[in-house]
Amino acid sequence: MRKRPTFVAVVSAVIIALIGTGVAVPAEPIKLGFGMALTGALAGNGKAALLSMQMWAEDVNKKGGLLGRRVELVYYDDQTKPATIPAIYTKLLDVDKVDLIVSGYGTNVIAPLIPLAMERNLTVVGLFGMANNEKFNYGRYFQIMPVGPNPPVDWSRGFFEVASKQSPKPATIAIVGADAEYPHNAMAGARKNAEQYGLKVVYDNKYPPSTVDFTPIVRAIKATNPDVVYVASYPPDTAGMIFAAHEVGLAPKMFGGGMVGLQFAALQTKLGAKLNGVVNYETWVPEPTLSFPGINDFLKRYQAQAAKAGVDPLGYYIAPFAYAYAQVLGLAVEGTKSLDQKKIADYLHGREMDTIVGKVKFGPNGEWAKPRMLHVQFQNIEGNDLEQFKRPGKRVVLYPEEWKSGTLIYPYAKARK
Amino acid sequence: MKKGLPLLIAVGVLLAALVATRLVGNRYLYFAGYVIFQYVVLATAWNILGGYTGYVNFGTAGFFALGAYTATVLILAFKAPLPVQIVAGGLVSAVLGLGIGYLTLRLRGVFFSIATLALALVLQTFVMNWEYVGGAKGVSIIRPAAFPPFASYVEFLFFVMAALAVVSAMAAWWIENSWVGRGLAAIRDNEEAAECMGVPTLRLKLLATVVSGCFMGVAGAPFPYYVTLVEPVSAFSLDYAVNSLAMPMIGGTTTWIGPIVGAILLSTAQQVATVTISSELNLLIVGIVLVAFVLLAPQGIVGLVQRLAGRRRA
Amino acid sequence: MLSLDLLLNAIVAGILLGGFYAAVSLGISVAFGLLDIVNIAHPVFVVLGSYIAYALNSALGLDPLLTGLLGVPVFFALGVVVYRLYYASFEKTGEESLRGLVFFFGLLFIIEVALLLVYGVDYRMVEAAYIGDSLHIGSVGIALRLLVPCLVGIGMTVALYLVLSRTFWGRAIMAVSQDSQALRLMGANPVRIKTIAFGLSIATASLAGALLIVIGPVEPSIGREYIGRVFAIAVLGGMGSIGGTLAAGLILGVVETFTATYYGPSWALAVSFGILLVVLAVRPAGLFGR
Amino acid sequence: MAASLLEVRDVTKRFGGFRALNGVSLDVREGERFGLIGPNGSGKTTLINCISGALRNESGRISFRGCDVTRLPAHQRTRLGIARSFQIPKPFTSMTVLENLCIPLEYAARDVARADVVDEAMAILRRMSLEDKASLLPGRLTQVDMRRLELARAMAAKPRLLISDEAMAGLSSAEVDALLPILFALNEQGITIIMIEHIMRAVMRFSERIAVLDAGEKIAEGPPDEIVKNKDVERAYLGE
Repeated sequence: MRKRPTFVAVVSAVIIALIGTGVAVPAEPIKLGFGMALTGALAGNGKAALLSMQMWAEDVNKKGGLLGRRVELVYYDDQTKPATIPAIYTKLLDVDKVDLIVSGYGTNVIAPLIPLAMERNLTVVGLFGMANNEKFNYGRYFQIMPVGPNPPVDWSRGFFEVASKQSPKPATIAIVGADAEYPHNAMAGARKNAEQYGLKVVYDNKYPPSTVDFTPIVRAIKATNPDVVYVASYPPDTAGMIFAAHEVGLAPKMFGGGMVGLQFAALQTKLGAKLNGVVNYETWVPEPTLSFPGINDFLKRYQAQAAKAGVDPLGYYIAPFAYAYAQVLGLAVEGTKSLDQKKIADYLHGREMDTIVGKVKFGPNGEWAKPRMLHVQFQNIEGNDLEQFKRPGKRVVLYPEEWKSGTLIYPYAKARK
Repeated sequence: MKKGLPLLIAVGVLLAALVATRLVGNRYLYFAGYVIFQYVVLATAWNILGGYTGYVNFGTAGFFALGAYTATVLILAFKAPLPVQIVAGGLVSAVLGLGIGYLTLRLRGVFFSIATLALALVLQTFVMNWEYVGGAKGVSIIRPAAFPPFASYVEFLFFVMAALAVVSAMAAWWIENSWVGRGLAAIRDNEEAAECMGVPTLRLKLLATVVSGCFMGVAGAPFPYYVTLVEPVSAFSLDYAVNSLAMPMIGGTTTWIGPIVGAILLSTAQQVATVTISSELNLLIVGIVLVAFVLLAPQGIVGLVQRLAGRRRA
Repeated sequence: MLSLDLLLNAIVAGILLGGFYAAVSLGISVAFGLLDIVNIAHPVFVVLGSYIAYALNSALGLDPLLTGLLGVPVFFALGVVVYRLYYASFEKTGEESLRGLVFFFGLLFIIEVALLLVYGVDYRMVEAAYIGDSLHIGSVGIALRLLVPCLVGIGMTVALYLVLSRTFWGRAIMAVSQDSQALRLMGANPVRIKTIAFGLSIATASLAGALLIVIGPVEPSIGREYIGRVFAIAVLGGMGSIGGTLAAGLILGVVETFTATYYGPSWALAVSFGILLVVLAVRPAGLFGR
Repeated sequence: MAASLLEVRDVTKRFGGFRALNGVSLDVREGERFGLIGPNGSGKTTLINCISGALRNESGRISFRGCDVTRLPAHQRTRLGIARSFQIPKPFTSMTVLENLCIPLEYAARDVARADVVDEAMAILRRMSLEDKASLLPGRLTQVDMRRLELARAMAAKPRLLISDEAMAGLSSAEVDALLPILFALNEQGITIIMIEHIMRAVMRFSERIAVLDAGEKIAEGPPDEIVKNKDVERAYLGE
């Protein structure tokens, strides 16, 4: 069911607000407001997230809603542009009078939302933003992405943990990434980890997102002969880097780390066997260690609708978490029997919650109390078939230990063959 | 009478904006209004060079972002107050206009356009590599709590942008109706003839580029406090280039009122579309409207209205 | 020893990239350099070519280069239509400078958003036998993914050069770019010649688009990245000089590759635009201009 | 011999490898009616462009009223008193005929007060018999009126030297006869005039002295009756 804020809805909201303040109307729905990237660079993930949230609202309403009231989603397209956020959320709060807000997808649209929430003391749950609360330290901000309490560092910790356990232990590292928001953060974290794990940085450079040919970069990296190559890239450069690595014959002991795009079917099927051996971050993969209650059912329903919605057909990376971030908010409302922002924030801070992405517990800064960023290795990929990515054993979890489902093929060249 | 009218309108708009901040409780209107006024400034600024002089600037985003980043630096370094940011943002962008104008304005207009396109990209690369302002990641700016007598800082920003819109419109009005504007129009019609008729074309073009760039920077300066996040991709967004060019085209390029009409119509339509249509159609509409206007109504809405009014009189 | 390898490889990679840049810029050299039509939408026509290659590749498994060739007549016709519209609305009335520019700007948006509506924002790639393979000559590695576009780009340059210098219509196009009034006196119709020339310029986008998607993934707004580059190359090459376009493409390719290899890739683009700005300021006729 | 108003010394102008003007020298005296002729492509318009400042000559010197103007931009030369009309009329298309005249009156004319600009423009239009077309856009003028506007606008710069670049090209002989008296009248008022013209009848009748250019070089100079008899001139026009 798609519920869009039509003109009628807006007018009726205003009318209700005018005549009905103070008088409780039992049938009035609980409104959850947010902006979401439905156009622009991150629209692919934004649309997938929206689909998940609509599924959540449907599920909740089927069970009688929250506090006996129906849940209604009120959302606008943020166009992946931070500049739209202040107007969108002010409209949601002042005109549409939403009861609860969550963020849109991505660091850059969460950043302008936090100060706005702070001005009004609202609780806000974020969807995949990196280190957003570092500067604000806002007590009512929560992040569903399972990075951990120290975001930029925890983001790539798994990669370095795995590397440090190998023998011979790698000694040098090349760090490379795109000139953009996410890679900037990821590379900063990787540098700290490299220092902590005693890896010498032999190459550290950025490239503009419009780079056409990656072979000169890969060759320059190869010339420094690093043991490990950490790449923080966006989808087109991810493909470019992987192609170039094969063409130039870059064969470090470990390769990958923070490549965006490998989480999704589009690149997985195109790159196929070239992915073998790459170690990369993930939030969820269909490995037996990660089959949390409800997730398989959710994914089945999601995948059935994915084609029609024009979103990633697998939906492992973002979809379950987009469901979960609404889910925790729902749990808090039910748990506190209230829409009071303070009570909801207190509830979210206080406990471990069961969601389709497993048990979620938030730390003091709103990030996950314990890091659960997965690092996986692509293994035994053959051809360009999509179905294989739904099976276990293709992206085995190496880290964290708790969820480990396989072992690293080391060095990279051995897995690549 | 004719001289007094614009001043009267200007004072009227400012008073209305001030009264609005007293009466309207719905803060959404301030945010939406801020965006509309911001585009009034940008469209007016673009038109001083593009409409009056006939030189197409594709680099509005570069000038705008330079204003925004100048303000950002001032906030990070000195916590400078908003008026200082605006003046500084305007000055820095004006200097940029002078520089790029000096390099390319001797050539045919097209080279200037291409240079502005490249300029925005070069500037963006510099900002991306400048860690002090957060590089590619950008930097979060904390908005001051409130600015008395305004109830919230956003109301203050709204009022400031309204004032900037009025100032830029008055500047455009003055240019249009002075010897400067007549010289610029001569350049637009035929630059060679203008030069031979005694018009100091290079100096006037430079003047137009500087004023135009200055107002673009001015429009960008309050941006950090408005969004609270300054990062290169959104500060250099192509939106600013497209809109600042489309708005005068739609409104009409030869008068000061044209860009204002275009800015109000188009940015209101975009604001409404953002909260209703919510899809790529939004952008498609801008493209189609732009092409339709250039093809079918080259004088813009103002030209259409004038023609209709003229017909009635005749 | 190692640095010599790096140097050789940087030169080779730069040349490969340069050949591709030339392919993308040829259309601009014809439209802007010869006809004085500032078609800033050219890169988006190239992206359109990429999507056609993608559609035919994923549906029928056709080789992208083949679809690029097949698209040439279609794109030629498209160019003819666009020019007719442009001529009737702007050039005829002498209003091309400002409004014509804006017209192409609007066109850029329409095509881009149309692609967005049909294919979404996801990156698209093609499959072809040569993608992913590479040759090794001594210590120099050559990726076929880049070699093929480079060779095709050089081939396109040669073909276009021959067409313009050896055929009747080609010579007529060169004449029209010199002096369209004189041509009218000779009884030829400059509008017809310009229509053909503009058709030709858009036709190059079909092949260039195929090359673009061979090199890497494509999304609808990727064309914007090329607007600056193609104009830089057209101006640098000396407005309308076909050989100059190839030379300028190679220069830009080598400069970007060298910057990426030795100084840091993040400055590669800025360096090439810096060159453009300097050329505009110092020698606007371009390096190989008349 | 009266003082030279305009002195052109050894002016050379190249376009790439092509030498459009090769060491051309001229002297035009105050109050003179001077003719400049030559076959197509002989460099007449290039010379005019160099004198008016639209082009810069690579070598040689141009002085006006004793000042070296070689490096001055065109608009400053106009202010000193050099005004020109264009071979292909280049009116300001978005302005009315009257407004077209206001531009040079405002920017170039030395002693017209701002308040008098419109009166002055109307006076010039009257002299050129354009007064009833003052509020028209140039696009609606006839060919001959367009030529008149071109001259009128040059007049509005209040020049000492008026360069008329083929002001009569494409006009009927009746129309030429209507324009010539106007030029004579301007000259009566003390304005020096350089006339570039293909219509020999007009140049010969108008000019006191004529210079002939061929392939970028001056091949002859003298009173009209001498020029007519000059063998080099004949050869240049008729070929070998």
